[in-house]
Amino acid sequence: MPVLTFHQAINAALREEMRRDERIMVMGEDVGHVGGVFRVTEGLQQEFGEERVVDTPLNEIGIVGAAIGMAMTGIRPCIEIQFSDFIYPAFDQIVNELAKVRYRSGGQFSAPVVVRTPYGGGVRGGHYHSQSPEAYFVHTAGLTTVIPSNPADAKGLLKSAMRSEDPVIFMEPKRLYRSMREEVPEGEHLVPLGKARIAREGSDATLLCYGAMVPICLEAASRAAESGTELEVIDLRTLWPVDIESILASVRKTGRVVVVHEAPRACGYGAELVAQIAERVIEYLQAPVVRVTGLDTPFPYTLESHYVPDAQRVLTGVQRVLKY
Amino acid sequence: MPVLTFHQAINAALREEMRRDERIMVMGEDVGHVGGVFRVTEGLQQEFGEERVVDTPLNEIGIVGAAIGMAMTGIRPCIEIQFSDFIYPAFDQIVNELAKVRYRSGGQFSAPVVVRTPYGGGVRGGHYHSQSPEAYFVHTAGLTTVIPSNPADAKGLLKSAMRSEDPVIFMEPKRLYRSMREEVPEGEHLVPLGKARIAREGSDATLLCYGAMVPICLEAASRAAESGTELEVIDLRTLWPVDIESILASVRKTGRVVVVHEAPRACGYGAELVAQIAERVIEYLQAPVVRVTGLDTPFPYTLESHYVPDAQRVLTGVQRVLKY
Amino acid sequence: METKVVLNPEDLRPTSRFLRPAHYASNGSNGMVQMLGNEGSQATRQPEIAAEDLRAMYDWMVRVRAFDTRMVNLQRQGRIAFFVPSTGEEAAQIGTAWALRPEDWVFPAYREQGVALFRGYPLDALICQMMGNAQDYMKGRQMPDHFGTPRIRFMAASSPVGTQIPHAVGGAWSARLRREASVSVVYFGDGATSTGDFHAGMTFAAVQQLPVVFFCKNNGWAISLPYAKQCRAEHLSDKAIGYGMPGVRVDGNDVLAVQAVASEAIEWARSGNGPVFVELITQRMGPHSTADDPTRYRPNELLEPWKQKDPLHRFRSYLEGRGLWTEADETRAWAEADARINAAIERVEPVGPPPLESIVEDVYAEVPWHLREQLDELKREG
Amino acid sequence: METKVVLNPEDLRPTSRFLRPAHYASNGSNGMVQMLGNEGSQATRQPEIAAEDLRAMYDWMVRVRAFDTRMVNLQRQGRIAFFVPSTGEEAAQIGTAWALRPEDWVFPAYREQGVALFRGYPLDALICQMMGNAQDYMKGRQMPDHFGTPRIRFMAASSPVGTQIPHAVGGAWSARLRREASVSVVYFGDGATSTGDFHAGMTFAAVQQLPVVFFCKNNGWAISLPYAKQCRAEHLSDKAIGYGMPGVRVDGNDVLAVQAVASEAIEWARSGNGPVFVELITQRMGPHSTADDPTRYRPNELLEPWKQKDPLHRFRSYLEGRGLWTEADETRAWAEADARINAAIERVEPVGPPPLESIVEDVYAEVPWHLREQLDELKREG
Ligand SMILES: Cc1ncc(C[n+]2csc(CCOP(=O)(O)OP(=O)(O)O)c2C)c(N)n1
Ligand SMILES: Cc1ncc(C[n+]2csc(CCOP(=O)(O)OP(=O)(O)O)c2C)c(N)n1
Ligand SMILES: [Mg+2]
Ligand SMILES: [Mg+2]
Repeated sequence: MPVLTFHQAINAALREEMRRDERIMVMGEDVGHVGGVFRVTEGLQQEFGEERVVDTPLNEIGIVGAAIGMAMTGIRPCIEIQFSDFIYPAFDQIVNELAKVRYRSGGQFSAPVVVRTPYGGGVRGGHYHSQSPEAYFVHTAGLTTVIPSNPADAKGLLKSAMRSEDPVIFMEPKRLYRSMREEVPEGEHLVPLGKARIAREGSDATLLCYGAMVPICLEAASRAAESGTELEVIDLRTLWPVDIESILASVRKTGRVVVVHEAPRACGYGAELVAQIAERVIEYLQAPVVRVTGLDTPFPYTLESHYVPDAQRVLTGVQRVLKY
Repeated sequence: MPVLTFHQAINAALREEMRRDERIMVMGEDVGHVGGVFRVTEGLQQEFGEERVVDTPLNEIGIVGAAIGMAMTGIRPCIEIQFSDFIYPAFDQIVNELAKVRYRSGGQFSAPVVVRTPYGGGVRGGHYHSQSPEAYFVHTAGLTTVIPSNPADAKGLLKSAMRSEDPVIFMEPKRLYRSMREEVPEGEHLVPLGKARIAREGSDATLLCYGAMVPICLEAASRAAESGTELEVIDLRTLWPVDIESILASVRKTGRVVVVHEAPRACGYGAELVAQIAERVIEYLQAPVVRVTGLDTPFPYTLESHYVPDAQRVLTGVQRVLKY
Repeated sequence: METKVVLNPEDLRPTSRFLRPAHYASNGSNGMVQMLGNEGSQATRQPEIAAEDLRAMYDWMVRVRAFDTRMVNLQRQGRIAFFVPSTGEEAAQIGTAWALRPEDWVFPAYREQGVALFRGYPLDALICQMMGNAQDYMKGRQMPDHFGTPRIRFMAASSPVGTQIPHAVGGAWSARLRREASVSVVYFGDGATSTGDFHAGMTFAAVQQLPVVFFCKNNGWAISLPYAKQCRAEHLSDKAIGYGMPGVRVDGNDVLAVQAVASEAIEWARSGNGPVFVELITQRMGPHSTADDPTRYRPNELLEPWKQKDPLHRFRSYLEGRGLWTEADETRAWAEADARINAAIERVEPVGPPPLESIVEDVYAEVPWHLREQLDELKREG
Repeated sequence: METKVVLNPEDLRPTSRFLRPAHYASNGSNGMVQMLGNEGSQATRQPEIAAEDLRAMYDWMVRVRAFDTRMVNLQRQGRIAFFVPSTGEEAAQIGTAWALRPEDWVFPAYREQGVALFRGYPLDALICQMMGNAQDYMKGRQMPDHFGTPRIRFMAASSPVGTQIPHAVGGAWSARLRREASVSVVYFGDGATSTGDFHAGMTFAAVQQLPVVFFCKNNGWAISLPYAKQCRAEHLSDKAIGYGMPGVRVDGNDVLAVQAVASEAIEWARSGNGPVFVELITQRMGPHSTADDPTRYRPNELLEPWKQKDPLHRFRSYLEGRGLWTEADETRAWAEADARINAAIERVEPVGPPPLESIVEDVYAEVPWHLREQLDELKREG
């Protein structure tokens, strides 16, 4: 198996799917000629031509809006929003259109668009190159929200997303683009949407996480193991509709849960996890679920390292559930 | 005290504040000459002139964006988005600009804008005239989100919002505009932001609600009282930053909680309430908190009455916490 | 009766200069294309449309007006909850729809019932949509007038103003990618030209030179907002210049001019010449919707001249002048239209609401676990 | 040396016809205003600017270039994390800034360091912003180049492209409401003209006839996207027509032309004539940012002609031609600029990061309970 970085794995998924399915086209700002500001789409225009890999004008409404029109009429657009911080101009197209086309037309039309977008901190990007807006999409009925945490999953999940009949918001942890390399299966490697992954087994407490927080949680788990605490790390992969069974199984086993994300806390995705757990398996809980998250502030620049959870903060959270 | 409908109470607040503070201006689609599609701003242009009460072109980016520019330079805009379903074109201006101006400028600039917008179901409006997008705003650091449930509060909260130094998203339950009338104090009636209200005292269970769900919860409480169950109804009024003390006090007293909102459930505001309660007073809980909410679907048209919680659904939720 | 043709004969040829960007780009305040005179005067130059087709065109305009009138009526009687009338805009609808081929795609706003009917949206299904019942193609999920179906390549409308504009651009783009010789056309109002979606759509279409035609029905109002408060440019067609796209103004109450311009624009786009912006000058004769009271903002005097320019009246005069229409035809056309509508109402009014289960369908291709649960909850609670 | 003035003397009078909408609206491809010839040729007609001021103008352009060069350097050394250079855009910055009054408001993008410095943004504070340290007015909350302060009526920039455009419109509107005779000016790039925010800002400004000037620095690129893929119109200034606003094109590398057009546009707006759109034709000589490698998309040949048109070079030739600038002046200007910058860096580099507490400040006017708690948590955890 070839060893690929995160961004190469995504590139491979795009390339393979475009070879497999003529209906797929890619567009976004700077994705064509230079292959994207993160070079994720590098070489695609060279291989598939300017018609299928398009550099668009600077307007996210147009990118998402045109993709919806394409998808309703038989094309499969996989579009890039350069940073998830810049997805909001297209929010109306996403929330009122993309997510609702199928429902409002009584199932007559659908809009299978994949919206790829890098998210999260770790690149000294400040307010506008570091945000984690996943909760907005989870709250929007009709969308599937996916966040991979490693190259192999990135490839397998993106391939599944590109074959989905529903619109998928596919958020990529940009800090891992180049910092993470691993073996990635070649060819038909599909990771199903809606299935979580046990990234590490353990019985003392459960860490629920996704994307860039998975390596952080794994690091925390290794450190905890040194002092004999066995943490189970669940990589959710699909945030919504979430794999509730995997979560519940782990909670039933450990009875202690820490939810970790870098997005702000209030009405964040962690809140939904806490609520789901409380509603379904409260009787198994031996401590209140702890949320280790970004702050309810805009994303800072210089103090970024205090904002984004690290292994230390995760372990403090773990202490709180263990010592309750 | 004069008896006013909900929409008249808001009109009174606008009128009084505009008389008091010359810096205030009102703008939005159709708010001037005809006084808004719900007639909430009726008569304002006649009294304050076309300069201070402005009919804008059909572009929400422009309404919010111009308001930010005004607010940063000394004007106090109180703008209307015709339906909260149409606020998303301005989402970037709200999330990336309005909410972050103060933080990103190190406190040098601020944008005290009030964004008034009717929300919610009950008017046979289907997908695009019925949405309840409050969770998006609660998740956005820097915003204060307020939803009144009755004419007197509407007046008092709006007046406070218009005097706030921070941007306020002020959501108005449109189904109550004309259906609710009550005595509203004249003149300097200020209801502080960030303070909940006990709408009805009770000791068996707590209903946490706001806006159009408050009368529904009160109806449920009356019906429950007939069979001897005393429900406490907390009208949150300010969703964020929320009055956590009032919530906790009630939970400590009743130990049983039902959260009610018409917005979709996943990552909805109810999830945050469940999480806050679980984190702070789980030891007082005698049953998992139950969420009675809208469905995780777009808002339907013909089946609307099944989508929006009514007293019956609230009571079913109450049964679940009581019988746990 | 005085006759006049403003349109140059040269202008009716498929790729005539009137659609050349240079012509329009350099002439922002160019005249409005007109074939029928005002108030029923005649066009000397006959359109290239067979007599039978001209009669059918008028017949369609009658049907649309009859439908409109009847639906407003149903709303007043509380039999439907809401309606968006298009009275006054029949020529703009039938003239443009006439120019389309079946393989073309229509991206409508909410005021295009006539276009839908003309393309073959079944009358029964349309009324089911107004009623939101179980036989509505939309499954009763949207307010009246938000309908569509792939059977006639007519997209399902939504309410947010302007969002369909980039969709149409995507539709045209898709056609090009799929090597389909179709054109996408999009309908929207004067108000919609202010939206970010309009700007996005125009920019993308022009840069990509896509086969899309923008039909902007300038009916003078965005609810209560008059044109002057929406746009400072003299004409909406001036906007095309800034996108490097040809822009045309046409008398939207003149079905022959609309048909001529629309055909030319559509075939121009189909031939690979890129997009065209067409401003159809008309007037919304009724309220914005049945929830609106236009007397609060629109002086009656303003409507008077427009009543003279009624699109049905003008076209009927023309047909009568050519001996193609009689009083008897008129009586029959209305009677048939009304009868058809009444029969349809009778058929569909008894249809019940969609089943409760449908509330969680079509959010995703398959109903996911949490929606199955939520449906179960509903059933228990209800 | 050949001399030429393209600008008509008539055009320099405050409300000359060159800003009349009719003139521009009917002439979308009008010429570009120019005073300095290319490659250092002279203007015969002297600008209405005192010799000392002309020297100062050039001196400022040197300072901006020196700052730019030094910051790119600091970034390469890892002493700042990022930088957005404006080399090549000095005339567009100093020419426009020169035309402003202190009471005017500036709504910048991220490439306007020169405008800020010229208006009096302290050099120390600017470098503190690049370093994100405790003495940064922004409290280290934003990436380099996202600075601002009310002290000089220069708004705090954000990254989303175009969002400042409607803000500027609001600023101008606010001035009118407050009866302040100020003008708001907004800077943005060619790429920004595609955004919905641009469309909103232009529409609102025109309809309301507000005192706002739109300075669009067309530097040919939006990161890797060349003009032709951004916009199909021949010129960005053509866009003004569709909003019913005067649009002017000016040689953005000609500081005299920029100053003349900017002054006229600003005073036109100040006098209540409404907004003006000014397209400044220039070229981004460096990368989009220090994170960008332009050799991947911009052929070097393309830059060659622009090197000849370097704004400093052209203006210096002009000054030399008039005997207003010598080699010694040149040496002194650069030495002083560099010395100033070096001294500032030395002063501010030791400043530490902002205190941890500041992370929760300024989200709201007062720190609310949940942020106090979150700070406490951080302190416990860290
Ligand atoms: C984004 C958005 N903002 C506001 C509204 C409320 N609204 C519905 S129709 C309308 C006016 C539309 O005017 P125009 O585009 O001219 O179309 P017309 O109704 O005249 O056919 C407005 C403001 C909306 N539907 N969508
Ligand atoms: C809304 C939005 N989309 C995308 C980006 C990413 N981005 C940053 S700068 C830029 C290009 C801007 O080009 P232009 O407006 O011409 O300004 P220039 O950088 O050339 O000065 C892009 C696409 C962004 N900042 N904001
Ligand atoms: Mg209209
Ligand atoms: Mg540029």
